[in-house]
Amino acid sequence: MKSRHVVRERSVHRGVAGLILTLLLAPLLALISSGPAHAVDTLCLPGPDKACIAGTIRTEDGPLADVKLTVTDEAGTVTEVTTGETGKWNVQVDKEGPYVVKIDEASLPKDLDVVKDNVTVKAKFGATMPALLTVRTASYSDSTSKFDQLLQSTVNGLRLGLLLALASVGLSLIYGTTGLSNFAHAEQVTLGGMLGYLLINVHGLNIWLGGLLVVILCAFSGYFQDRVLWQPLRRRGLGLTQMIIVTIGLSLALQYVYQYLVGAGTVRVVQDNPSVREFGSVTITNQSLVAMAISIVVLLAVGYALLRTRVGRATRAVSDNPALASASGIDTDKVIRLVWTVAMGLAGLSGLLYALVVNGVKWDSGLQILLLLFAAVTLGGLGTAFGALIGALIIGLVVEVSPVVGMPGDFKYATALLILILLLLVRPQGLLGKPQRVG
Amino acid sequence: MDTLQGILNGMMREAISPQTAAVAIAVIGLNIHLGFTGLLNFGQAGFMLLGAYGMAISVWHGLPFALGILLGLAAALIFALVLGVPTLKLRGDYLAIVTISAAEILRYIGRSSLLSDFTGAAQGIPGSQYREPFTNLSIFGSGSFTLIPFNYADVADGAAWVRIIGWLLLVALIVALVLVLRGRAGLAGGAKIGAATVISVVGVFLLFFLFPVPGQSTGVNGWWVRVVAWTLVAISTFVVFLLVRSPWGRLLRGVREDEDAIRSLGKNVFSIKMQALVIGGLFGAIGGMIYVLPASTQPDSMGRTLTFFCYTALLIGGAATIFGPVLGAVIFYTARIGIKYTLSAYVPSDWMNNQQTEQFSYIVVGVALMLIVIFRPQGILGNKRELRFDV
Amino acid sequence: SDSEGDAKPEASDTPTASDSAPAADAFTDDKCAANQTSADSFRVGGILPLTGSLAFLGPPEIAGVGLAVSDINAAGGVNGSKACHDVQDSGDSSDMSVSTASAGTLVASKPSVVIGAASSSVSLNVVDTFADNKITEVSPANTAVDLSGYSPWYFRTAPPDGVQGNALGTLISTDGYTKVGFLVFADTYGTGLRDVVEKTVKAAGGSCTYGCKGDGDEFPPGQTTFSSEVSGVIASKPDAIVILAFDETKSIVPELKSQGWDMSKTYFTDGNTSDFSKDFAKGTLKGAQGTIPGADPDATFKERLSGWAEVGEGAALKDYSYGAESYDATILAALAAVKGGATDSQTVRDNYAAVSGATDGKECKTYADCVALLKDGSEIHYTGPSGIGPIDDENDPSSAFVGIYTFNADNKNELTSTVEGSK
Amino acid sequence: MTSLQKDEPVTDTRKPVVEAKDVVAGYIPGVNILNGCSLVAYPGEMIGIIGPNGAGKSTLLKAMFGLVKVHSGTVMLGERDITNLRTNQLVEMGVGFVPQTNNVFPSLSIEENLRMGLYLRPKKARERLAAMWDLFPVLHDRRNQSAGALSGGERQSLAMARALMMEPSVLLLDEPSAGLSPVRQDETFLRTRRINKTGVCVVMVEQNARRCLQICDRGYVLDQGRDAYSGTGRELANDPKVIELYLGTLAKDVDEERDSH
Amino acid sequence: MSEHTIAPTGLADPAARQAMTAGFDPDPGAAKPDPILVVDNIVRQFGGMTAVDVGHLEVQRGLITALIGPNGAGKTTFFNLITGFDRPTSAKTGAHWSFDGRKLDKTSASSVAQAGMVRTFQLTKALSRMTVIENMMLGAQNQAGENLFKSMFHPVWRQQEREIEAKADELLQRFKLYEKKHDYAGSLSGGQRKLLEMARALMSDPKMIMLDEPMAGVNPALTQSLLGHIQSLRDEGMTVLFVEHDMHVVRHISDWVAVMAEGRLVAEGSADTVMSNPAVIDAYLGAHHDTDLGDDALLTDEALEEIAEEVAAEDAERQADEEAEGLR
Ligand SMILES: Nc1ncnc2c1ncn2[C@@H]1O[C@H](COP(=O)(O)OP(=O)(O)OP(=O)(O)O)[C@@H](O)[C@H]1O
Ligand SMILES: Nc1ncnc2c1ncn2[C@@H]1O[C@H](COP(=O)(O)OP(=O)(O)OP(=O)(O)O)[C@@H](O)[C@H]1O
Ligand SMILES: [Mg+2]
Ligand SMILES: [Mg+2]
Repeated sequence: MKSRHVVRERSVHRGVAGLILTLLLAPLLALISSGPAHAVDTLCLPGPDKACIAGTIRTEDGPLADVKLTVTDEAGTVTEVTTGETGKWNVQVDKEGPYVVKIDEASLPKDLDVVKDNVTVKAKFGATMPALLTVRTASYSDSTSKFDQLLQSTVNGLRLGLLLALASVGLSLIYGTTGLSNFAHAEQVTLGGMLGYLLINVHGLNIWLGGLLVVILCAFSGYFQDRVLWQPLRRRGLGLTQMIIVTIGLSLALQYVYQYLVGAGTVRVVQDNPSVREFGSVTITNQSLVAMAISIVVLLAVGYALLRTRVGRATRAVSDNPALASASGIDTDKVIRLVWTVAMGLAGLSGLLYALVVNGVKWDSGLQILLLLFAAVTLGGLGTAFGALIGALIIGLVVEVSPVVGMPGDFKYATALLILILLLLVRPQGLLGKPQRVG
Repeated sequence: MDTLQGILNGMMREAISPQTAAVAIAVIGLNIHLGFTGLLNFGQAGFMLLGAYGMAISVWHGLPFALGILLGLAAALIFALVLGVPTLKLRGDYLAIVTISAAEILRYIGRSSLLSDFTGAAQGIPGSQYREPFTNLSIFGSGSFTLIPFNYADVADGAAWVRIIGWLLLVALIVALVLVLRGRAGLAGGAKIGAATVISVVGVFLLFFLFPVPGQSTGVNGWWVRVVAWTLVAISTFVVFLLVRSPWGRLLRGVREDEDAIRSLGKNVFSIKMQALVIGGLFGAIGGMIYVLPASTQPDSMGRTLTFFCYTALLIGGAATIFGPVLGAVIFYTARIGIKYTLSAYVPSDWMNNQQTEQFSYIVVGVALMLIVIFRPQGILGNKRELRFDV
Repeated sequence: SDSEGDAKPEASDTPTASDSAPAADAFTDDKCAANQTSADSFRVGGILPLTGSLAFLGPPEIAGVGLAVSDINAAGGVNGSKACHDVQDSGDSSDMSVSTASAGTLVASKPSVVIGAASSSVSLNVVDTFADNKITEVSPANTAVDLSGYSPWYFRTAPPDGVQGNALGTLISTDGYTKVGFLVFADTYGTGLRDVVEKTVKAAGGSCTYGCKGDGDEFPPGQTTFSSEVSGVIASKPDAIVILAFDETKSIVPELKSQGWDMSKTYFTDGNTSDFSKDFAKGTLKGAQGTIPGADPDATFKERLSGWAEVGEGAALKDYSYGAESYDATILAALAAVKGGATDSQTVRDNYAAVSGATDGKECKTYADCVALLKDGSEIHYTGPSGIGPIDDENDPSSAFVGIYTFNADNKNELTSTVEGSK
Repeated sequence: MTSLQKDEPVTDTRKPVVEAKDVVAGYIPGVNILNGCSLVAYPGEMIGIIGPNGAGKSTLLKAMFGLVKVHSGTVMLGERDITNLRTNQLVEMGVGFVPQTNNVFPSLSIEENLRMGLYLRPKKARERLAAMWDLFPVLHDRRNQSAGALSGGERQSLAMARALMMEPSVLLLDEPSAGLSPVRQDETFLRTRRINKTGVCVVMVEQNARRCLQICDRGYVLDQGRDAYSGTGRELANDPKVIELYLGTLAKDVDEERDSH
Repeated sequence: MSEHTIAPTGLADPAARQAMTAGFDPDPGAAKPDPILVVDNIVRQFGGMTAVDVGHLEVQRGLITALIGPNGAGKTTFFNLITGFDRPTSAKTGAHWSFDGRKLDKTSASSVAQAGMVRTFQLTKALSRMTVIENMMLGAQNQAGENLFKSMFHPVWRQQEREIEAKADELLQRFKLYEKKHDYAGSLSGGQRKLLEMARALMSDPKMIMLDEPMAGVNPALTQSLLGHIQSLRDEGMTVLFVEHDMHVVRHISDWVAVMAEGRLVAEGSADTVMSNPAVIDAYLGAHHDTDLGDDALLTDEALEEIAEEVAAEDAERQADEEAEGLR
């Protein structure tokens, strides 16, 4: 109820009633915005012919009480004021114009540096003018070492890269086996996060169990998708460009399914703040560490499966020449379905980890990184799973590191894309792609 | 009936909206890239953006309108060259990534606050800053103007069945157009084109006739920009028709099929692709200019989404066909509005609220898009036989 | 601020048995029929984000409009004719064709007023179309400075950036933070506010360490990873950080926390000063402060808004941003129509400023009260839940209250004081 | 010089291994490439199919192998009706196929290509690989190179080797000798014949017609989607109609010319 | 066979040709009186393996020269190099080749073709989604309508288009593809594609045509009639360089034969001389190349071993070469 009776510092025609109310409630306000009773604790209220000058004296460690300040007007009249327990001070003046606020260094504790001991502010009737004075402890350093920053952002970059890699390996696998650029892949990534939200946050499942379930469900969604959509389309001999449009349509539909079901805002998979670990100057959350570890393990497993197993070879065979693959006894449909299943499982995992690491998921979370995924896949060489891994790491690093080395922050994605373009100029087949033979 | 009429009116407005025309022109350009030359240009929105910004920035900063248009075209031309020189030697898929990336980079530059004095940053340039020279050219004079005097009284305000018949007629015309163009009507060569043109003209006239807002003013989003936009669509279509039925067009399709083969026949593949990229890009730029004339120039409005829509429109209409892009654009936008309005009018509000209905309608749009492509992969005008050899 | 916020009064969630709060079932959802126009009814068009990246702002705005229409009809309509609403989708700036189409539809439906759009980009896209067709457009949420006085047909009930920016800048400075870092959303909303806050802080003798004007460190809307921005801003060693963003805040805060930032030195704005109790672990935001222009709409109003949403939109509101502004925008329009004696858009425009108090009329709080005053022939000054001052000659609210909120241990924002700011 | 006309009944008491009966098949609905084409192969036989370009030879093989849809007629493998069965099922039944074009996996290495030939029975890979390395030493030397880099002839050898990996019981070959150097052509023919002698039924399409007819037990001449002539290899090779329509006289002329030197 | 009217080149007369080739020096890389193509020091390596290493080669104008050699000898790669589809590894260390007096060291593939040297591909490149006739018409050179600006004006190129089509029709008939004129090239059979490839190359009226195994997969009767056509083209003055494994074809039409093995030019001479060269027989033709394979006697282990040895010989030198390469 009290909230409805809050002080409203209304101006001119607000009338006396308001003022009285204000005064009645002043103690309440004081409770909030300044400390308990003290010399300056009466709140300064600017009025039609009154101006306030106010501020807080603090170091980076906290507010300083009992610091003396002088406020000098144009005419040279000096008013003294002392800071309260919360470091706050204010003065009411009845002339407009410049005032010099100066700190009395003698009233400060010994080991402090006064960086800025006076400031001039222009008082205006009806307004509170803040005045800022800077006091620092002796140990204060003004900046972070560039090297530390670089280190931190490199770690962040690796983290982003690994998560991108999980998703882009799947994208690359699908491209590799079927030639399809799956624009709906982003929505699969989002799906991972969304399912995570529903299972872990809403239904309160244990995070590991929930995570496992998410991956299984996503993998199943891949299986299902191929069963009801992609396989029939392949059977009908739909062209690749057409298929791309189908993926675009699917992506649109899925985005709005998420909006419809979960809403347009960001939701979080777990509510807790991640706990932090420090390695030298680098801080990283436990969640990120676990996510990175999981990504590495999964990526290694996928890589091994691709290179060393029969099925892995089969996926590449199918991508090369599907007709011949089936003439070799490979059930191409089965292989492709497997690829969809695995790819979607990976995308789901990536989405879940991504949602955990970046602290939330939204209907367009995946869409935002879609281009990065494609860039990673291309950078590494289209259709080569390992290329996708390397490409993703590079993209992740560029995105995180480029702002540190001086690129404006809003160009960080643009920089990643630019690097991609430049690299393709030098190595058109991508990092791991092979040039093709003519004739 | 009123609701139905409202929906039909909405669709009609969308069908002849200048932005539909703008997209149609951009798609005509994209058709040269994708349909005829096989260049996977996923950055058509980038070309549009350059055209739009080229014009808007110039006029905003006080240059003459004509110069603004030229600068917009020049920007697209340079973009095509800069993009083409390094990437046209790459394989098609890589071109897709490079173009989409380049277009995104353009968008990032457009919305960067570093250039805000020049580009207006994220918010872009308000239409009022650059539209005036264009509206001043209007042949309709200023203020309200009723293009077809009897339309409001006779049709738009009349019973809904008049409108429905109008629509049916229009659909019939489109079907006729499709039949003629796909050679089912037994016409060939000049007769075919002639018939197609006549049908199109009648169709456009019908559209205007059925168009429900009579008192469109001429300034911002009225008759003038519509007439200019659709005239440009017609001109673009005709130019493309001239281009692709010629040996030059044959070259394009050759490049689409196998570059090495074309090279071995002594044709300069790079130059052909570059010509295609530039021409298509210029159409994109013109589309971009039209796109922003009734609205405002904003970086985000010409991003990936728009490129995807262009692709969709192209494939719905039929890639590598002359009228496909225009038909596709009109159908895509009209159908989208139709779906939205129908759902919001007929889905009971205790099933879904306003917002959910809108969201649901996008789901339907997405699914409809998939279905169209699945069941008519060659597009409305496309040739099914060609698809068989899709590699 | 660093006071013992816990001792602060609880915001009361239970509605008071207020005189004006009708029971929930009294709300009506008066959708326009297709043939209703401003000729025979008070038709309120809406161009609000139902889909796209700002869709989460949609529900409170729709509820604001819907509730206003419901209240207007409860009070007997406008000059005897019924009010109705027709909300169209504005989409977002990535697909302008949505807003263009909606604008076309709205123009064709001949509304008395159009409420919208939420984002400045969309407004810029359609504002000329409305002006050209002589339709009054009132945005409940646009804050861009460039829109001040954009066209005689464009009004807004959200105060321009200057009002809130000043208040926030003053708040930060009086809290004694010298070096301020900004995490800014690259949109007119973010940059506009940032510019004002930065200016205010600098005027008080402070400085900007990150995300400053001209640095190009803004992040694009919809971005999901903020580690580099957060690292960047923390590395710049600010004393306080201002987050100027919408929904992204949910991802930014944990990132800040995990990189060791003390959240009590963080400031929010109206885009993200809201109830985060469902999003963060307890205590995460404790002590962080935020500003929202407009006096804190009292709990009754929020209840009613949400109550209407349950009737009209089938779900209670989770968020109330710009709900009050939408409500006031609609009520003001209706009052203007009453004052001018006609429901056409021209009349609404002509009287819009007058009913908002520009002519120094009598204050009145509800539609019914104001209508009664108008009927008596007096000039009025409508003071609705949004707490804006009279509309000035640039069609902006000339002044507005800015509420200062502190987050408690539950991550809920609680009003701590209110200051009045002006352009 | 008896040329057996198509419709002349051939009575044979043996049970066919593969048989195509009046197969009608095509790529596009409504356009039939094969118009009632029949072919039969008995145990241990080697069948050659020759015919002008575009006659439908490859299509016949593909139809038998399930790569082209059979509209009417049947394809039998022993007792089993395999019409329109999926290709990989046929492979499981022991049918091997070497296509005319695109017959390797260009981005897989040579060894991987060969392993693909044994996809269904990976256990035998080591043994079979060793056997192939013996037969095609060139391939062994380059086993880790990607097949896409191979020359036309090398590809052809690889394709052949891939099919031999699986030890099929029926082998369908589409122009296995095309692009091979003469000595390799001979080798291919003889090797195929030798495999055939081990009981594998071979059906091969060839443009190197004379050699094909020399070595095959029976031959079919396809024309316009029908089996126009059939008979033993030697009968066909000397049939004047076949010569006129199809074989031509080049080889004979050249040989005679050379002998007269 | 096809008795085309013989154009008045001196080389139309077989006797004149024989007289001419008899005068050629049979050493590999020997000079010719009027070479149209001169190649010097072309080396192409893939990794450690040398695919082509041709020191010097001249191709006589107006003759049909066959290029034969074992699989993987480097014939296709050689074609790729001189037609600009590949770049020699030795580009910086003095690789030169010139065509008709024009240096081609750095010329792009399309310019090479424009200069009059047109090639076909061993693995055919049909333009699938274009009709056969369109494929053909693309082959024609100097089309006004292929210019972007002129293309918009029908009258400018109408006449030329008709002429080109007429010519294409004629070729299609000869190549037995006329019935397929309006079919998509993607629907052609393997052999038909080969035919189309060749016919399309001929559309450009090249000075020299380079055919990569043109007759592989073409049925014998048609081969025979096409050879007649090629001969008549030669008689009209076209130079032909072709790769072929069918020795009947080589014997029948080639005036001169060059042999490549493991990337090098190892022998030159008339067909008869080259084919009686024991080295060529050993490594390329095989002892049985003109015996009847139908004889089951050949299926004995000995005979097969013998053949296997020959095949091994075909590979042996190359292997040695590779090893040498590896040692280096
Ligand atoms: N891009 C490449 N990468 C690696 N090796 C290659 C490449 N292209 C060709 N080679 C190798 O170079 C050698 C020569 O190949 P080329 O295709 O020129 O042979 P060819 O004489 O045409 O043989 P064929 O008669 O079988 O067609 C072959 O061993 C081949 O594997
Ligand atoms: N994919 C296809 N789509 C449509 N028609 C095709 C297709 N492939 C082949 N054809 C047509 O089928 C007919 C027979 O083709 P097929 O490949 O069976 O001939 P072939 O006898 O093997 O000839 P070749 O000796 O030239 O290989 C040809 O007329 C060809 O045009
Ligand atoms: Mg064949
Ligand atoms: Mg070769």
